[in-house]
Amino acid sequence: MIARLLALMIALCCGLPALAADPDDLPGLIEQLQTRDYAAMEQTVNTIAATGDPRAVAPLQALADGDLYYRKSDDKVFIARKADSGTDLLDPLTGEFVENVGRRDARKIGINNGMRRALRGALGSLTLLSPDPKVRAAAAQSLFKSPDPGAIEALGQAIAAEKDEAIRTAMEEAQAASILLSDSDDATKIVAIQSLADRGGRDALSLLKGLPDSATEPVKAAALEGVKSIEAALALWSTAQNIYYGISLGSVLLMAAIGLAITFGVMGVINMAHGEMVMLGAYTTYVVQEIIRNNAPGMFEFSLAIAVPLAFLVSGSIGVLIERTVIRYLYGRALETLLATWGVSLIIQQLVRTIFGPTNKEVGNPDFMSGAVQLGEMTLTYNRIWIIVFALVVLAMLMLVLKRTPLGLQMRAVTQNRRMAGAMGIRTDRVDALTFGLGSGIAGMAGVALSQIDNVSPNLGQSYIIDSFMVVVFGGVCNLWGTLVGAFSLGIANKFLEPYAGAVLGKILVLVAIILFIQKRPRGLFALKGRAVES
Amino acid sequence: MRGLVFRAFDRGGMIFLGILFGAIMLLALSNLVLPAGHTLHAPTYLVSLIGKYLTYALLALSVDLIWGFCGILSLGHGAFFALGGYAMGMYLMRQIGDRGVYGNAELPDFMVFLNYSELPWYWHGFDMFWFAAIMIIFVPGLLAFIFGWFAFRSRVTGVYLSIITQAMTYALMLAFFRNNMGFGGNNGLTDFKDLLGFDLQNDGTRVGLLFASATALGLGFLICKAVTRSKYGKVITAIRDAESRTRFLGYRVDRYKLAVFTLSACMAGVAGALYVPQVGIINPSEFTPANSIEVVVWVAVGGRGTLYGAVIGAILVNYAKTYLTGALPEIWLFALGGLFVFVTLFLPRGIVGAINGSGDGGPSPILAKLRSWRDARAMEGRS
Amino acid sequence: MNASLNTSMADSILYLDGVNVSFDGFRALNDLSLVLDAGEMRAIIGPNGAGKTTMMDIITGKTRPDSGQVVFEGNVDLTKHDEAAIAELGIGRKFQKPTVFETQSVHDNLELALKADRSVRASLLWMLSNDANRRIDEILGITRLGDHANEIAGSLSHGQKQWLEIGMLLAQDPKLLLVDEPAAGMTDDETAETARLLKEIAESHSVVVVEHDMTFVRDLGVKVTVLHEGSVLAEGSLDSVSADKRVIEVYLGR
Amino acid sequence: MFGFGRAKALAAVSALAIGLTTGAAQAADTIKVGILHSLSGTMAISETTLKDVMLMLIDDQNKKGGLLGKQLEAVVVDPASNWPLFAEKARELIEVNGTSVVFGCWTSVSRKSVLPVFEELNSMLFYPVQYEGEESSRNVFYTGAAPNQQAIPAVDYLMKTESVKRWVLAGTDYVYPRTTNKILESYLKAKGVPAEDIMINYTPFGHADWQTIVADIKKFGSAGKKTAVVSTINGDANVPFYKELGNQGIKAEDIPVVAFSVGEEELAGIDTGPLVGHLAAWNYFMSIDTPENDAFISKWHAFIGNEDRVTNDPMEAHYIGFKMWVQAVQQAGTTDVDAVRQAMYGQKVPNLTGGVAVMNTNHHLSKPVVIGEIQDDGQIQTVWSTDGVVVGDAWSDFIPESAKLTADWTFPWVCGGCEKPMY
Repeated sequence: MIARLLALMIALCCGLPALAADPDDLPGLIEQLQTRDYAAMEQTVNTIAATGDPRAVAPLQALADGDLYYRKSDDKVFIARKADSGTDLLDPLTGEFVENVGRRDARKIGINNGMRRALRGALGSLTLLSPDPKVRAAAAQSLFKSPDPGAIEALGQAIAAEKDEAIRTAMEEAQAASILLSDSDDATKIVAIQSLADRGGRDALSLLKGLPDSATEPVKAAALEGVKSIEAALALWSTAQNIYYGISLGSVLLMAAIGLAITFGVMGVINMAHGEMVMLGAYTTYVVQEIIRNNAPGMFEFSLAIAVPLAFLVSGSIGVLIERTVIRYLYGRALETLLATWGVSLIIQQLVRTIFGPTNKEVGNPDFMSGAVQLGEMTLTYNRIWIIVFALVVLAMLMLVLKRTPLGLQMRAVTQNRRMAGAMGIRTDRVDALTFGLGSGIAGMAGVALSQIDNVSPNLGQSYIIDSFMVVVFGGVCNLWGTLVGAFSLGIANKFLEPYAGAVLGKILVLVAIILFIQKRPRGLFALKGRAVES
Repeated sequence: MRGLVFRAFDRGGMIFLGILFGAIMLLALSNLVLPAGHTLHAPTYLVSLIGKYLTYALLALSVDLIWGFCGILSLGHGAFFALGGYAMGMYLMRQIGDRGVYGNAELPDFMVFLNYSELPWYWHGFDMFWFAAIMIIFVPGLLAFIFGWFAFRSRVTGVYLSIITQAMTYALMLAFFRNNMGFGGNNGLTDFKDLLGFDLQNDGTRVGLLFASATALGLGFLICKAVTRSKYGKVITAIRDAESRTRFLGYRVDRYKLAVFTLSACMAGVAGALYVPQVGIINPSEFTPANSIEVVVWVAVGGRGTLYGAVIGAILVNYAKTYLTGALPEIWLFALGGLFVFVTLFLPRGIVGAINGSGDGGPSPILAKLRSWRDARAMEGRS
Repeated sequence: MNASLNTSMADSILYLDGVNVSFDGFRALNDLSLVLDAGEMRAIIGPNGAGKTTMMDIITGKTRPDSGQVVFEGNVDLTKHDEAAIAELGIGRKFQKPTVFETQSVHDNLELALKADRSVRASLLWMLSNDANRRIDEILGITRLGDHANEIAGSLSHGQKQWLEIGMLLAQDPKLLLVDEPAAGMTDDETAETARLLKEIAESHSVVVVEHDMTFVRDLGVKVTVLHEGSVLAEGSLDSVSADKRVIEVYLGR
Repeated sequence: MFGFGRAKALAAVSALAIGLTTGAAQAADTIKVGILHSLSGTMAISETTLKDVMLMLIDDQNKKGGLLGKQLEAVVVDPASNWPLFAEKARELIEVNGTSVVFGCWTSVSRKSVLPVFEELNSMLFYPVQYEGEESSRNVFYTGAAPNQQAIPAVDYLMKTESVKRWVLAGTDYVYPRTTNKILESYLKAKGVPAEDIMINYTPFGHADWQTIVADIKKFGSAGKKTAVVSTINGDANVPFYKELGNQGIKAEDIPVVAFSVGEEELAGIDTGPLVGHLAAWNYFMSIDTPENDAFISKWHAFIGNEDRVTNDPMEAHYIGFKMWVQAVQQAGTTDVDAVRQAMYGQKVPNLTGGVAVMNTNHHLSKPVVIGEIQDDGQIQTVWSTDGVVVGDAWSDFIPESAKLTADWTFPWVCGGCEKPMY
């Protein structure tokens, strides 16, 4: 803000041409936005905001979104809209279609972060009285984030007119934030501080801590009190936050490991190609999204819902293929499956690299996977929440399949006593193929989830394979509950160590703990005891 | 004791040593004596390449000793190799002295750079070759001893053991990647100048290192031979085939395993130490689990349970890698991956096993494999 | 504690009292008590799941009891030792499924079993002495494997493997032999021959034989203990236990 | 049946042997250019593109009639992201294939690994990636940015334009971030930033779970002072990092992140919608509007056959390096390394971003520095650039031990790092 005032003063002194404009000439002001000089542009934006003219919202919003263009031929400013060919230019104030030009005939008006802040404030004060409550709420939020003493008055009017309790509170907080930076008297400021302290949260904390040095002692003392109370609240929340992080990391581990719990845990195949199954799932998501982007952009929200079963099928059928061509010759020779699947993993990696290229592929987050929800002082990101839910649902469904379906029954029969199962008429080779396919398919579903938080590249699987093995071994093979508990306890342990030991040492400590734990329980957390396991 | 030594020199062992040293001698002569333009002149490239293969072969031998003979599948043997390499690297770093870029006689460049004021305690002594030489064997040996002592006493076996060896090397990798560990982080140790006063960039030194590697491999081979042909060797083979039976005969399986595991780690350490001056760098990526898995693959390809099989496997796979990364850079992984699958499916006893037939009473090669599988099919179909 | 058991502890070779083991809630042994005198041969019978193999596991240190006493030669508490130590104390065991070292020769199998210093160092320096060779030849003779000495053990027939395993037990020269179903899978001739061999061994050793084959047990002609649900149901001569109502009900009758 | 197995094995062996002999045969009427970039393993993701761009440049030169009347021949090998293999492959390229020059390496460790080979065999390497400096080898030309061409201008920009007072230096734990942060820390302190306003954080390679660290950044940023993050996070770890930033709602307006290893190629894997305004400092952006750049981009799209492929800074570095080498060879009239090296000094090539790059006698380039903000289409748009070019420093002025050193490979210095001239 100081910078802005300073810019204003400099501009006044030097009599920049931008100021020569008539404040009531909105179209003229809009034309002045076409400049590379950000200080001048900011000045223009402030002038536009000061007009309070609601027509200014559209061009300013377009500028903020990067949709404000100028025509190269005459430097005239328009709102641009992507057309099938070239660009549609719309009148910035009325939004009426003017003409369609080639892609290179109009250029975007670039802005920087300073401009974005200025626009946020300007749009905030312009939309405070919008009839749409959502827009008003957003305006209050924007003004809170870009407090501006100039907006105090506008906020006052808006507060007076506001009917919605929650929005009014938000506006009052925004006003309080602005008051802190203004030259109001101490009493007003102390009231503002109290209102901010009641609001709590990191943003309020930041505002209170950032009190200008010019503030008087009583104001500073009040701010200090406020800081203390907010920090105390934050400290309480941080433990909860840590647990959440742990659970979220655990769910990622769980997701990556469930498939392995089948192929390795149940079938005893040391499946080094497991990571590649995950990777194939992620690429399936990419392909689905590409097709949707090109053919039916409106379906984007459903891309993941479409990708999940497809990924299951793709990875699952490749799993069946691998089982039929390689693994079935290797049953009972667990350590040799390691070598063969290692070879398979190299081949799949290179295959994907050859087909899709070695670079990262963009997999977008649909809206329901983007952003975060604020729970008290905890930021819970949607993608993590959904992954936790997804991991648990997949695990539950898998348990149902194993416990309640004929396939599950046959699967358990075959793993417990192959010969007996065969004698009873179960087609063991089919069951083997399906079991491996099931494990691989689940890995593919994990790939869909992981594509939302990680790189989609041919190396995706490699980064999860070791962790997955750790989870399965730690939990105890042959036991899905073990995998669940293993994943979450490793995740939480990791996240609690991280703040003290750092990310690397934390991970090392967890690995060492697993090594030591295996000494105590050589067959994992939930191992079967007794004679059955000896054979 | 005499028996132990004599056992090593059987006919197969002599042939192996003869071929090994004969070939090395020819290579050395052609590199040093023949002029550079001569058709039979071996380029220095080949000398250091073969030298590197020989250290890999020694590493493969050490894995074969525990896996092929004792049934311990270590997926973390690269860790011992790397530790030996680091011990050698530390010596080589200290040898640089004040010839580093910052001209500090005491501290290696990366330490000057990371603001170390003095040498960390564990770097002391590495300016002396004898100390480094002891550490090359001692450090991997000690780690193997401690790790094995815990693991074998608790009877962690099979897949579980494999996975925790993998965890071990993975943890070490993460640790060595940390710059604060004082081992140069990701860049590792590099820019070596000389070894025992010999310039590392000199062809003579390279041939010397080649001979050292061949000697180490030969010695390693003899030690393995002596060990596996002794009663001790029969006991570890017995452990591989029927662990609990061996225990009921009164053998302390954990001690037997611990001894062979430690010996194998020491051999891997020596291999690493010879590897480092020949490739000129040691870096934490040597600890990656993938590297260790690859060693196992060499042994499997060559033929586990036969000592020269491991050597052949290491040289063959690495040669294939050298050749393919140059000749088919875009698709060599298909070839390598395919080779692994092929060998596991059709040559379960490796190349040597396929040539020797079912020497160890193990399963037979391709045709028998297919036939038995077809028979099994037929049986199933009937029932 | 059972008073009669207590008095005989000193001169017993094997003494089990009140032994309990359970796996995941299943009680494999239930207050089992058993005494074997030095030099005695005892046959143990019982239906599947009666706890025969678990009892052997307890004696040889493979499984630790949840409670109870297991004493060897009147003074050695076996629960404090592991398999290798117990083997060195002089208890040899033959498994239900013949377990020999399949990739090694018959001769090597016996060499491995031969009573000697079991330390790592000794095994490294071990040279086959004439005495040892003679003893191996002797055992090869007893077990009728002389012609197969240099064959790979894996190539032997099932019965030959059983015999080789018994031979390995002899080579170990234990004080007490635990023999689990030595006649399983054998022809009648082989079974009779095995019974003869065991009786011969019993002359100089204490032996516990677990067997299902009643003919074989009858051939042995020794005291029989019947196990049921992890505890002793009856004890005595084969005829007397065969007449026992409870035994008939749980085992023979069905 | 054993015979069959044996025959198979022998056939495999002999196939390999034949491979060796045919590989050794080579023609001598071309000039060989080695390309030493990983095509598999973890670094393939970045390096494969550079291999392609080199093939394009060589192809282009051949269409213009080659060099010295000969055709250029690209020799591609795959060092597979394995550092010792880099050294082996470098030696193979020089000794076996007889390459006149090699373009290659991405990571510092791969360069360190091949360095002794190039020095021993007196060959020439062009290294195209921004790096930590602290090196000047007689046999390497560094066409990427040195820290003073990236980090310092970026920090200056943030201080001036965004009035940043508090700094998070977040990096992957290896030598490039360590050096850069060391230089920045000393630079910031010199500018009067107190120690408590600098937070340094290191994470392992491929770090995927950024929740805690992003939360820490938020916490550090709520101290009432404008905070910025200087990111030297490497490679794969960037995607999850930016995804987490976006989802936890760290907006560029509040806490801007400026990155030195994130270019268009890395952003291609992320939905940049939530990241608009975060910054990157390089010598090149694809979005820069110059005729040279337009021509380069169209040529690249035609060569690779995909309109969606992006161009990035290391590609420009190879472009400049290759052009310079061609000019130097033409001037020297030979591919002899010593002659070409002498001809390299002062060599000028127009940048794709405007202006002219010059090769200095310390083997580093003078290039302009541009700072850009990430746009929602994955492009980076320039918000600031230097007026002229910045001379790349081999040795940083902000590290006491290296401030003393000079790199100058011409008389009288003839040295990569000395306190006084050799002659």
